[in-house]
Amino acid sequence: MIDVLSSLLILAGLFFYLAGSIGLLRLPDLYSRLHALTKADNLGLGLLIAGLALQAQDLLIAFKLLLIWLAILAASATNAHLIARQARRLESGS
Amino acid sequence: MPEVLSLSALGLVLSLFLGLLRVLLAPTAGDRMLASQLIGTAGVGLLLSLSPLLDQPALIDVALLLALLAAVAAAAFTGQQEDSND
Amino acid sequence: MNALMLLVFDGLLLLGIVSLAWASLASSDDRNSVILFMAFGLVLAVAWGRLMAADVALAEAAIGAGLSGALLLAAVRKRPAQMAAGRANNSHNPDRTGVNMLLQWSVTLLCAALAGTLAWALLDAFSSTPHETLPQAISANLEASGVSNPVTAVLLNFRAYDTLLELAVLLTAVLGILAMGRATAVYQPAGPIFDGLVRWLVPVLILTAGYLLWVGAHAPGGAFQAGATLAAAGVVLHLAGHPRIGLPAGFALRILMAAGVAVFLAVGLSLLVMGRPFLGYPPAWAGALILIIESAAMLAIAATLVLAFVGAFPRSTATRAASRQVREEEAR
Amino acid sequence: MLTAHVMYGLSGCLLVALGLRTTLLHASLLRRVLAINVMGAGVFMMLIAVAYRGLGVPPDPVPHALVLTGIVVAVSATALALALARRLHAEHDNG
Repeated sequence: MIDVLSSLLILAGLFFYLAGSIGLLRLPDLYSRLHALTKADNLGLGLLIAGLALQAQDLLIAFKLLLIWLAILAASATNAHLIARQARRLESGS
Repeated sequence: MPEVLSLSALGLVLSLFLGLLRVLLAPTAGDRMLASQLIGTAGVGLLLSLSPLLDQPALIDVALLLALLAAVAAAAFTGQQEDSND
Repeated sequence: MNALMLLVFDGLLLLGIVSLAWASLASSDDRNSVILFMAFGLVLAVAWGRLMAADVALAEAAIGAGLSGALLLAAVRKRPAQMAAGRANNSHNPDRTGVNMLLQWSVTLLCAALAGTLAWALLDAFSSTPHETLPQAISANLEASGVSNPVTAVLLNFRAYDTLLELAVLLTAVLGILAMGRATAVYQPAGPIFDGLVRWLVPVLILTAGYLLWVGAHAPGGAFQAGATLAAAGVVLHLAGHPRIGLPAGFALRILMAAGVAVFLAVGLSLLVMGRPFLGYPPAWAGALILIIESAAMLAIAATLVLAFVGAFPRSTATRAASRQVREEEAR
Repeated sequence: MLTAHVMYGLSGCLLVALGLRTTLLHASLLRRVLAINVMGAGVFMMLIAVAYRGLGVPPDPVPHALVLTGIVVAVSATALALALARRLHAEHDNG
């Protein structure tokens, strides 16, 4: 039962990863591409980590998995803020 | 379970490869940063999927370090920006 | 993973690694080049993990993808005009297009020949039947080394000499950097979003460094990975405009820099006095002695790498305030 | 036969050649520092390919220890090279 749930979560995570990557390549403007990447970061990695955490043998591994997700979220939020600010400055500058 | 993890590893290496195409063909600097962020996130996911497949629990530590250093890299970009700004 | 999936996996990963390296070296803009190089280091860390080299993957994640990247980013930020690919200093640095075609082609051919020779030697080594005496010797003596991670056993026990000299190399390099003076630019105090990041990232990095040092005795990890992680915490503090970066002042800092080499030598020499070979630990104490050396080495590596990043001894708050004032006046 | 250690080993050779070519031909100091780092990565990859024994088999720890040492020496050499480049440009500015 846990195996099935964990497999489903991992596959769903993979779907969001791939959707995010394709979105990054195909979407027309920077803001929507930023949005697409957020899907891969937050949902893709989040679901993958949830799936793996169900399989974790001990609490330390589950804790590390959670920490990884939080670190990637923070990095992604900081970068997104920076990119949006840069793009805004470029638009107002031109 | 190993089948799902193998599939996930293969899918993630594809995702990493797409990010790479993006970073090579990026129209703006912002896109290049987005793409390298995708490469980082895919790399972390890849290590996490490989860890049980290869029976190497230490790969979770590698993924943790990669995630933390992605945050450090974000700090390096931001710190630089704030300095040249003012 | 079945054989075909593995082949596709390796193929994509290697294609990614080689094209990132090529793109990083061929890019027309230095900043892009550095971003691509950071991505290259990141994918390398995954490749080391795939090749069952978790110890190396940890070091690559902390150093290759993290610290080197921050170091190089600081370099391209500092001198955008001069560092730019030959454009700004055409006068004393001939541009790549200026090198004549014949030379370019002969160098390319020469490099291809080198790659061919290396490949031939490597394939020859793979085809001959390996006679594995070294790995067997290590696993036979692992019991007496004081640790159960074979890589740590090689670095801190069987080949401890090499590691002592490596710490000396690291110290020499940073002394060279400090001797040239000139700190990297002063960073502005962090804004609210960046400050929020720093507030939790620095403690987590310090905690992770401690964990890696402790885990290194029986699993991948150890002084180098821990030291690099601790250094990353220092780099974040520096980027966020913290003046002292958590380093002690004056003489204490100099002692900290030399701590790795000093403790290593002290342990080696005391063993010599007690009638044992230099750095030949008695098996009963080996674990404890390695932990002592590794703790000192971690602190020294971290201090050294942070100083290499900053480029000079950190200045006091007063001088920083003065220099900021000077910069502001210049800006006006 | 395209086994993993042959694939990774040959890619290592390619990285060494790629790095050496840029080191010799490129004018920018920063790019040369990057190129030398790429060469180093190629050597590391060859060493780790030599240490590899297959999935689930413990690899040879000696090349791993060598590469670990190499990575730390490479980052300190990179920092020193960047400091030298910085100083060189500063001298040019003043002169």
